[in-house]
Amino acid sequence: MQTEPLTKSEIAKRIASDIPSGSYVNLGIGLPTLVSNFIEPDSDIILHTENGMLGMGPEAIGNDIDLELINAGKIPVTELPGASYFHHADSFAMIRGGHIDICVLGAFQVSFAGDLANWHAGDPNDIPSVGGAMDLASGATETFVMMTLFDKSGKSKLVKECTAPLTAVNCVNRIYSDMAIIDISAGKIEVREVFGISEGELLDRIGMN
Amino acid sequence: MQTEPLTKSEIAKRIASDIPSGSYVNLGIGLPTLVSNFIEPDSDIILHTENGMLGMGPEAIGNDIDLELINAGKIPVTELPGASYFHHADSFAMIRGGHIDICVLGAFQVSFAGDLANWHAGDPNDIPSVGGAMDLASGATETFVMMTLFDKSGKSKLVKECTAPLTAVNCVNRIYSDMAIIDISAGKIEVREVFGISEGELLDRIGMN
Amino acid sequence: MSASFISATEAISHVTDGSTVALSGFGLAGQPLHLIDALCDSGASSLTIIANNAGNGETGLARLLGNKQVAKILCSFPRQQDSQIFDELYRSGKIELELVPQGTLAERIRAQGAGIGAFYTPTGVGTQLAIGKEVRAINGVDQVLEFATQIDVALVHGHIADQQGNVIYRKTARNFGPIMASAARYSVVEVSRVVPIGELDPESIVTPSIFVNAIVDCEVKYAN
Amino acid sequence: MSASFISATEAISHVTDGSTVALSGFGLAGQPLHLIDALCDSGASSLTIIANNAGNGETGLARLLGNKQVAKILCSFPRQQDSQIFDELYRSGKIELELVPQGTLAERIRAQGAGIGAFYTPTGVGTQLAIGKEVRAINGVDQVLEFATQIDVALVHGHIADQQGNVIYRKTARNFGPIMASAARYSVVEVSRVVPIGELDPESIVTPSIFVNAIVDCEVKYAN
Repeated sequence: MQTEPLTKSEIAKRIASDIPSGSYVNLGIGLPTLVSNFIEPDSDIILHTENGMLGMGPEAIGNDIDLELINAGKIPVTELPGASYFHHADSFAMIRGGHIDICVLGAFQVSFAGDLANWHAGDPNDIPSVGGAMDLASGATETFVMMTLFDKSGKSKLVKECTAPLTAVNCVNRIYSDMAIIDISAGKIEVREVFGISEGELLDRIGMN
Repeated sequence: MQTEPLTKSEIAKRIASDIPSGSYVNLGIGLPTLVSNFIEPDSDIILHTENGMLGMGPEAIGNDIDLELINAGKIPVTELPGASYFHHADSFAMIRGGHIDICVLGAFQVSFAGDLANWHAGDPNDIPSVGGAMDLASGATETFVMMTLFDKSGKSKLVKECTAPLTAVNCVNRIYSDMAIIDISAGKIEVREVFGISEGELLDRIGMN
Repeated sequence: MSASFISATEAISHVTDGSTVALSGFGLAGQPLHLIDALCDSGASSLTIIANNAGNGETGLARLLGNKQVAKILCSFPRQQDSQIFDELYRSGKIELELVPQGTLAERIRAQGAGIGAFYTPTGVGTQLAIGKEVRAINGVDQVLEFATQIDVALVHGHIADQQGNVIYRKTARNFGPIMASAARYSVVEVSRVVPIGELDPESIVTPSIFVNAIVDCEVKYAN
Repeated sequence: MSASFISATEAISHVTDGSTVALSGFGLAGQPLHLIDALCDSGASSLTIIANNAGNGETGLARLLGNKQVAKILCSFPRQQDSQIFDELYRSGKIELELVPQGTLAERIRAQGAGIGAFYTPTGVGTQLAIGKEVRAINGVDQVLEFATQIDVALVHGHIADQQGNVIYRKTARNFGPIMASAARYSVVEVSRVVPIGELDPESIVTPSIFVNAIVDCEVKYAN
C-alpha cells in the first residue's frame, strides 16, 4: 500500500498511462486537462476538443497563441500534424455516435451505479451551465472520472445516490482519485488500488461496509 | 394563340427564361435536363445536383469527361467557377431544408391539387426506383413539372386524382407542357398560356369543364 | 437566391424587435463582433439569442446583453469567468435562460437547416434537462425527442468568402458558423477577405453560397 | 482506435455471413471496386447491402449480386440501363429490396454515425414509402419517423489518405463515403494514394481518422 494519497499530477499521470495507444480521447475542462501533460508524444493518442478539432496539441505559449485556436476551456492550444477541424454538429456526431474511446471528466458526485453529477452543484443561486458534459458522459465509449474522493468536509463523493443534479445515468466506468482507483461495472464497485488508506477504511468511509 | 404545341426544346427554353436570376435550381433526370441548354451563362443561376455538387456546368465532352464528375443521371458534366462539393447528407440537407429555390421534375401524372406522381408508373412488373424525387418534390421551395400534357393515347396527365403512386402531396406549383403552362395554387388550377389548343378545349380535355 | 455584398448596418436591418438571432462563436473565437456591434447600434429589442455562451467581458454578445436588447438566451454554457453582464441580468430575473446540452444545441440547429423537424438523442436522458420531454427507447436505449430550432437571422464569423458567397473558416473559429448559416431564414457572414470566384478550392468550401444571404466584408476593419 | 493500413483481403475479413455492408458510390462514381472485388472473392454470403444503386454492368456491386452473395439490398434507385443483374434477381424473387428515398437513406446513415436514434422528415409523407410508418405533425407539417440504419462494415472509395487515416475525396465521388465511414462499426476506405501525416490541409479533411478503421492503399492498382 502506498502510504500517501496521490497528488493531482500523479492522478493525471496514472490516467495517461492507462489510456491505450491509438485512442481518441476528450479531456473535460478543469482538472482533466492536466492529463494532457502526461501523454507521451509517441503514444498515438489523439485528443478531441468538442469545439471542433482533432489532433489538439499542448497549450500555446508566446507567439504560438492564436485566439481562433482554443480548447473547450477557451485556452489557446496548438495543432499537431494530422489535425482536422470541423463544425459543431460534426464534432458532437463524434461524441454522440460513440467514436470517442475515452472521455475524462471531473465530478461533484458519482453514484455506486455509475451515475455522474458534474454540471451543477445544486445550489439554486448558481448559474446553470452544462456545455458538452451530458453529451460526453453519455456518448463516449468509456467515461473516466478524475476527482478527489472526499470533499473538503470529508464526505465521500462516491455515494449511494447522487444528490446533485445528474449529468448522465450509469455512465462512469472508472474513478481515478487521490485515495483510490475504482471500477464501476454493471452497477458494482471494485476497488483496484488504494493510496494512503486501507481498502477496509476506504469502504467504511464511502459507506460500502 | 400560338397555333402549334411547343417542342420539348421550346418547353425547356420557356422554363429557363422563367427562372429568376440568382436562383439555386435542381433539374431532375430525363426531360428536365434539357433546361440547362437554355440557361444564360450570365444569369447567375446555380445548378445543384443531388449527388453532391453546386455550380454544375454543361455536359462534359471529349477530354473533359471525368467519371468522378457526374450529374444525377450519371452523365459526365463540368464544373463552373464557384462550384463546391459535399457529401450526400449535406446535399439533401439543402433539398429538404428548403434551400433549393426551384426544382424541375418530370411527371407521369399531376393532380388538380398539385399532387405529383413521377417515380413509378404503377405497373407491378416495374422495378421501383425513387432516387431523390420525393425529397426534391417535397423539399424545394417551388416545384415545376415539365411534361407532355397528354399521354400517347390522348389521356390527360393532369388529373382529378393520381392513379399512379404519389411522389409527394400538394407540391407542384406550375406545369410547363407542350399544350399549356398551368399554375396550381391552393388547390386551384390557372391556365396561363395555351399552345395549339384553345383554353376551352384544353379544359374540356383535362376534365375541368 | 444569390448572396448580396452589403454593409453590416444593411445586413442587420433584417433583424426586427422580437427576432430570434443566432450568433456563431465559442467564447470569443468565431464571435461575429462587427455584426454584433451593428446589432447593438440598431437598437433592436426583445431579441431571442441562440449562442453557445452568454457573452464575455464587455464586447460582442456581452455588450448586446448590457444594452438590454435581449429577452431570452438559448445556450449551453452561460457561466464563465467574465460573464458578469449575463450573471447580473440572470440573477435579477431580467433575462430568460433556456439551457441545452451543447451537442443537442448543435443538432437542433443542424436539423433546422436540414429540414428535419425533430430527432431522438440519448443525451440528457434521466437529467433535469429532459424533464417534460418525450422519451422513447430505440434499440434498448432511452432517447429524448428534441425539436429543430427556428432562427430568423444568423450572424456568423467566417474567414474568407468568394464573390459568389462561398465561405471558409479558420481553425476552431468554425464551430457553430456553418450550421447556423444553414438554419436561418436570413444568414449573414462577416469575413476578413473577399476573393474572386474560383479562388476557393471547390473541395474545401465549408459553407456553400446556397446557405448565405449576405456577406459583410470587414477587410478594412480587420486591417486596422 | 487508430486506423490500420492493411490489404483489401484483410479488411474484408471483418465481413461475415449475414453482415450488413454499406457501399459508397453513386452509379460507378465512388464505388469501392477494389474492396468489392475482395468481398466477392471472400465468398461471404447472405449479406445485406446498403447503397444508392443496385449495381451497374458486370463489375463491382453487380458482380457481388451475380455471385448470389446478397440476400437484401437497401437502396434508392435500383433501376438503371445497365442494372440487368439486379433486375433478373429481383424479378425472380431472389433478392429482397427495401426502397428508401435518397435523402432519407443518406440521413438514416448520417443519424447512425451521429448517435441519433431516429428523426422526422417530411419526405415521403402520403406516399407508398411511408405506409406503416409513424407520422407526426411538427409546426403544421406532417413528417415521417425514420430510424438510423445499423451498419457492420462500410466499404468506401476515397481519394487520398494520410498515414493517420484522415481522408479526402474527389469531386462527385465523395457522395455517400463520409457518412458511411462515420456510421459503420468497422469502416474501410480504399484510396489511390497515402501521404505522410501533415500533408493534408487540416481545414480540408473531409473524413477525420476517427471515423476510419482501415485504409487500403490501391496506389499500385490505380497506377496500372
